[in-house]
Amino acid sequence: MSVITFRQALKDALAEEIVRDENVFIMGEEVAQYNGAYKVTEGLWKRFGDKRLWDAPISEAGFIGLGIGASFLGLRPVIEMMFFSFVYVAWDQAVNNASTMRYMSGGQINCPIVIRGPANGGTNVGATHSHTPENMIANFPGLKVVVPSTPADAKGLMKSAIRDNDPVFFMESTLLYGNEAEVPDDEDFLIPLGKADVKRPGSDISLIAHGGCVLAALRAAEYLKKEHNVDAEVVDLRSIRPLDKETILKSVKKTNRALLIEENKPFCGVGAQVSHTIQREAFDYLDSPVHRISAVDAPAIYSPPVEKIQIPHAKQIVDEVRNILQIKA
Amino acid sequence: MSVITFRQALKDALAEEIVRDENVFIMGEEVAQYNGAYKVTEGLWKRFGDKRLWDAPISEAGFIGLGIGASFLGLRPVIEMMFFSFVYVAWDQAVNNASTMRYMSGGQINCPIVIRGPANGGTNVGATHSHTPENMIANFPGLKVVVPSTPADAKGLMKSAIRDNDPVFFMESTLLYGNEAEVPDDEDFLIPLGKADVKRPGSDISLIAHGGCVLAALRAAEYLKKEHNVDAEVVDLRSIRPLDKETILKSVKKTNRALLIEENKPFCGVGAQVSHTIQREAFDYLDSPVHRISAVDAPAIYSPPVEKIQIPHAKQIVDEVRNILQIKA
Amino acid sequence: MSTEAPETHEFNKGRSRTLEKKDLFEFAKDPVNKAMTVEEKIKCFTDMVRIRKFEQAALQSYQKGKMGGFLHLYIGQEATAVGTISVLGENDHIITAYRDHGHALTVGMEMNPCMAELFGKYTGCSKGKGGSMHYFAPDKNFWGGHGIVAGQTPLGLGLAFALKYKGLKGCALCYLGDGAINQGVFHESLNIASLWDIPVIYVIENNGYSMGTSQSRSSAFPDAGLASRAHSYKIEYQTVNGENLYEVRAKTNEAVQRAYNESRPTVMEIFTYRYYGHSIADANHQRYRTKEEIKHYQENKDPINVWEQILIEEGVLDTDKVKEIDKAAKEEAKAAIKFADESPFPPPQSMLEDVYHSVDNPGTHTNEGEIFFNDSLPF
Amino acid sequence: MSTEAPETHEFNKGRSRTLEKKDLFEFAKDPVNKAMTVEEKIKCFTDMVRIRKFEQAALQSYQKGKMGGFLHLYIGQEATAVGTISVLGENDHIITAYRDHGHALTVGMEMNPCMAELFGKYTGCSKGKGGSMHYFAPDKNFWGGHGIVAGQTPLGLGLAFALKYKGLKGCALCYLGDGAINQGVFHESLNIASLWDIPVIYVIENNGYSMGTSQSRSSAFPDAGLASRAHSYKIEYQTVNGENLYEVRAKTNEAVQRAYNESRPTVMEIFTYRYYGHSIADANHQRYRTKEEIKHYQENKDPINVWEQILIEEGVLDTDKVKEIDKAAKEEAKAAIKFADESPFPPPQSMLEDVYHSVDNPGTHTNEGEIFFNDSLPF
Ligand SMILES: Cc1ncc(C[n+]2csc(CCOP(=O)(O)OP(=O)(O)O)c2C)c(N)n1
Ligand SMILES: Cc1ncc(C[n+]2csc(CCOP(=O)(O)OP(=O)(O)O)c2C)c(N)n1
Ligand SMILES: [Mg+2]
Ligand SMILES: [Mg+2]
Repeated sequence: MSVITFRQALKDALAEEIVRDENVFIMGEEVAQYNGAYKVTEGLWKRFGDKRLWDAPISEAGFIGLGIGASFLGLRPVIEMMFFSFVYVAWDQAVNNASTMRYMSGGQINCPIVIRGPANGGTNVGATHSHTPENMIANFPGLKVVVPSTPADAKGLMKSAIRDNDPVFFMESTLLYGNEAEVPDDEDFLIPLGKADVKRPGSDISLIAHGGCVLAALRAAEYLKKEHNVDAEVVDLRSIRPLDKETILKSVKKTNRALLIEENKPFCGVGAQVSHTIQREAFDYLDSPVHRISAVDAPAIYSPPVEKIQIPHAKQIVDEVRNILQIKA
Repeated sequence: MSVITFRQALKDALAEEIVRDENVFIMGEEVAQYNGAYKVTEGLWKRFGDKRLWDAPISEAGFIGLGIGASFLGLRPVIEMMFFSFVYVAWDQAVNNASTMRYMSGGQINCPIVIRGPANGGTNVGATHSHTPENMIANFPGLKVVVPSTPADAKGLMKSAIRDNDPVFFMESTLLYGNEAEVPDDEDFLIPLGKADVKRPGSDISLIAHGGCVLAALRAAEYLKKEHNVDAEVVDLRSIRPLDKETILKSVKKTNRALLIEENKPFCGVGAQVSHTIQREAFDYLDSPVHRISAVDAPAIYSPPVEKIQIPHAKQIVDEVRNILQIKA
Repeated sequence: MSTEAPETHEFNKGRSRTLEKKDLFEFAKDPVNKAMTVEEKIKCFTDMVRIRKFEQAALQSYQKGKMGGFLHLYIGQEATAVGTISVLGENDHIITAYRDHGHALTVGMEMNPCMAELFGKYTGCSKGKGGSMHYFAPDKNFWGGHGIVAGQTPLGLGLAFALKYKGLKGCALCYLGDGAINQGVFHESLNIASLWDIPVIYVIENNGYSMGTSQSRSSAFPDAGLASRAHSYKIEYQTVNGENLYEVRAKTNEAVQRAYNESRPTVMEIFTYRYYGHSIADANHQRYRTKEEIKHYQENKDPINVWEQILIEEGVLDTDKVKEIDKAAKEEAKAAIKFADESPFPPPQSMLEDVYHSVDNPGTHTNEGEIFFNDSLPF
Repeated sequence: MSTEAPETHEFNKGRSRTLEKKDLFEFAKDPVNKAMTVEEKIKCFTDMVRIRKFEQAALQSYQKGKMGGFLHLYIGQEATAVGTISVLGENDHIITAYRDHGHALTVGMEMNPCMAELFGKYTGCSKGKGGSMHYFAPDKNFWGGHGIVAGQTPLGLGLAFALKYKGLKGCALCYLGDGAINQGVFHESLNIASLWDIPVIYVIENNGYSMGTSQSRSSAFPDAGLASRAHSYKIEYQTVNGENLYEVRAKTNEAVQRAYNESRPTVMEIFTYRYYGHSIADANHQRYRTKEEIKHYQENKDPINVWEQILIEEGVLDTDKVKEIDKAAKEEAKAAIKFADESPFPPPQSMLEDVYHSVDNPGTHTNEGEIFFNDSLPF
């Protein structure tokens, strides 16, 4: 164990997998000589050179497609999106080609590619740069989607993603990169895709979240305990597809109440899917409807103080829990 | 009133709006001289000429972007996607540019564009051509999404969509184009966006669907009445965003049971959103969980007899209703 | 202002400059052609005939309602697939668009699984999951079969990238149409190919039309034609008469050698023509082109006739041998129809196979949880 | 194989051929320049100075933590926006990328709302919703301010299309960077522009870098440079020394006249240079270029100095007048900071305004039902 940042954990995972498998390479804008726009790949070009790190032109459709084609021949591309929002200019390659090749070839092809990068708002970069498309990408059978919230999860999931033989979309957050925590050093430290993690056990209500919202949920849980003696269980989905239904249902069947927290916009966000699943499979356990907090349903606003409010935050979670449990001031 | 096909109803709406407003024009692949791949624009080029009908190169991102830019200056482009799946090569233009321009300009811009075309499976054109992205598009605040199921709805909604000052994605089905029904001739026959339609009143269960699935639901409802004396209410959403929550909730509060039917793939499909809304706002009225039938969760298969099974069909709906109402054979 | 190139024949109006009709043997002396054995020459002829017979049989079955969706026929363009692929070596890879039957048969896929795929049968080359547009044979270096126009162009780049990455001497041939060149991703691919010296060869099969749109209505281009877009990226390009197999082979080989020796890309524009509509759905294709035009190409530029003529003049073939090859191909196609007809459809459960490698190969992945989200299944 | 163009100076290594340093007055005699009044010449100078002072003030405020997100400075490139826009008429429209402050001020947007936008204030030109990358002023024919690289290129095509559709004599100027040319949508736009004779002018502001990537590492190009990609589409192109306002104006006017009179597009490649990093976040920009290189451009190719020199030689300006203009611009910027500082932030409810025209204008639409899907609101 050593205490490192989320960024360092990702970098370690990338470096270890590059060393472990000669077919792993990293491609993206500014990932090599510039050390990455958010420094996730810092030092890797110096260490591994031109063959393993590729500075690409601003042609996302071109180099994501290149990665998919290269993966047919057994390479394991890790493609960085400087912002995940930029995957939209490569959408057909990323979702249509990556998700259908295996199927349309009757299983003759597989596509071991990882597409990674930050997908979050809250940094005042405006509406076009702040998308969180995990819900849309997970809509495609054939694709896998991972959204870690801690350094250890980031490392364990990145290593599993790179070793996975299916396309994995790995969504990070610029707001998490600097966070520090203990991370196993073991070079075979793998966290399975599709395994949620109960980040805080509790009995009164299930707070179910992924990515940055997990931290907001944990802050809210601490406050609820202190101020209202409410014991909230915080479930970190970690992986969106595959999804750990079992852990979700187990938690809700215990607490009988669920609040879903997501940075997705509400319409058909991940929360909608989880909500349907819960009411469908734990209906008789629910003491109240499944509630949901999503980003305020508008494009991401620039204005820094207002964008703070647009994205789910601890106070909002506390208020919603009090409203669910009918706790007066 | 006259009895015409879904295709004719669309064509009439387009022609009437072209005549009504000199700013309306149609652009897409093969829409003019070739009369449209699915003949929705048949005869319009002959009638209205080069200025109003534009045969575009195979550059969806280019001509959708062109349409958005032209709409800034007050034109009202109606852009045809030969298949709606092709919007993926233009995804950034279609969802990112169209949805954020008004917002990022502080309301100085609006974007009166319609993007229309068939979005359906069931015609054995394979996984890449059979997408139904209404759930994804409706995820974007700033966009509107319409999915008619009958000729009259197609006409009334198309006319409203063209007159709308926001971007409207209008999703059709190649399997519906040939269907005939009565359609008002009135040149100002408009159906509001965001208004669902109860296509069949009933009291025992609410079948909520959109697009082609509405017809499967109606067939199932007839059978359920005949064979099991079950009175199913069929709610046709017609519009996905805006969404007619009121009609949905009214129906469910009456029947106390809901089965959602959609051609979307299940993960974060439209059904997930509707399911969440119902359990959230009609929780105490529900006698059983909200059930959902989506397309089988795999890329669209080519094999004709198997693809038939992949998409929601009447027998499957009947079986699911019997299972909800616990009707034994 | 007109975007038309100078024409050499009225039917080439608005098309890239098609080269003047030349001595059929001009390229016979090219090393790659001189080295051809009699067997190889006959195999090229046989391959072209097999493509035509296969598709004629498929067309009949389509009309009998044996299949669904699209059927894009390659008939008229056979020398492009056969000529280009016939010069390739073991480390060379192929990827094309939806008009893929010709390429598939040329790389060695058999008629039975190809025909069964059209019928949507479980014995099809893609188990009935892909259909006409989506043939694949990775074991034969054939990577499809792609329905989204130009969607294959960066994939072909990636195949060639992988060869370079692995230090293999090889190239990737990536085919696209004259309409496909207007998809932006093709340009992104060209820039990357040149920037990184990637041994990819883009073959523009210019049959003059993208569906009902003639070249001059879909593309702005200088007199040098569509291939000259390569120049913007410092990529070598060449134009080819697609009816002459010798010429196709010679110019393809030049590009292949460039890929092998300099790891440089090439763009080839091959002038060809499709006799049938864009797909079977395109019944009115005589509204955007005349009977006479079609006849002109069939009579003057039919790749099979031209090659037959060459081989007969060379004494490699005679009319009996031609008849024999014809007959054999017809029978092979007929047998394939029978095979397809008698094969079973995929079982409904197979719908959920081949979606994820991790699901199809239990125990090989660190995966848990639910990966399919069907509330219920219709089977 | 190298993609570098012949250099004229070590610091131009790998860049498009920058033209030999010429007589500053070479383009002075061009009609569009000869026709300039003293006031117009001074206005161009003042506009460039105002851009620089505005951004220097913005930079200071950024460092004081007054704003968030990105801040892409235009300093060093001023003659491009000012020179090109200064020749335009009332039916001409402008659209650019995220490095948009210079264009915004040149079209006549005021410093106050521009600065307030950076501060995220409700008084900002986009009500605090857009930020630095998203300035808009439709009333001044300015359509943004776009953050997605090359995302504006088809929008500019659409603006020009609308002019042609409406029968107006005008054009659209669409700016993009040397890195942006590698987005496919730009190529789709070029083909359509040429095919349909659309009066759009693409201005490639070639400042030598896309973030930390030099031109030769992001683009393959022939000696004729990046603009020559236009030739593939039969589009006229030209290269321009961006430090000389006379040259920028003369060559822009040529393109504008082509748009007016022939309704034909043009691609311009303007050689320029940014003095600061890609954005404020790009602190280490001296790791991909040297101090000396930056100094070289500042000393030899600074657009404001060059224009000052020209106007002083012409007797239009003297040092006192220059000081005065400087001072006025500084004070204007200072006042804008004050205005921005004292302005209110947008009220939280405004988050849900300006999403839909139908919501902002009740009664104008046949819309019903729910259009926002917030289960609850945090305000
Ligand atoms: C992105 C996309 N847009 C449109 C289509 C529909 N489409 C299929 S083939 C085709 C014409 C392509 O013509 P060309 O590239 O010349 O190839 P050819 O059919 O002549 O072989 C079109 C428009 C598609 N499949 N994908
Ligand atoms: C599609 C997309 N990819 C990547 C980015 C991130 N990005 C913003 S600006 C930029 C560099 C652009 O360089 P250039 O076009 O030369 O313009 P300049 O910044 O030099 O003015 C990049 C990579 C983006 N905004 N959009
Ligand atoms: Mg063609
Ligand atoms: Mg630049």
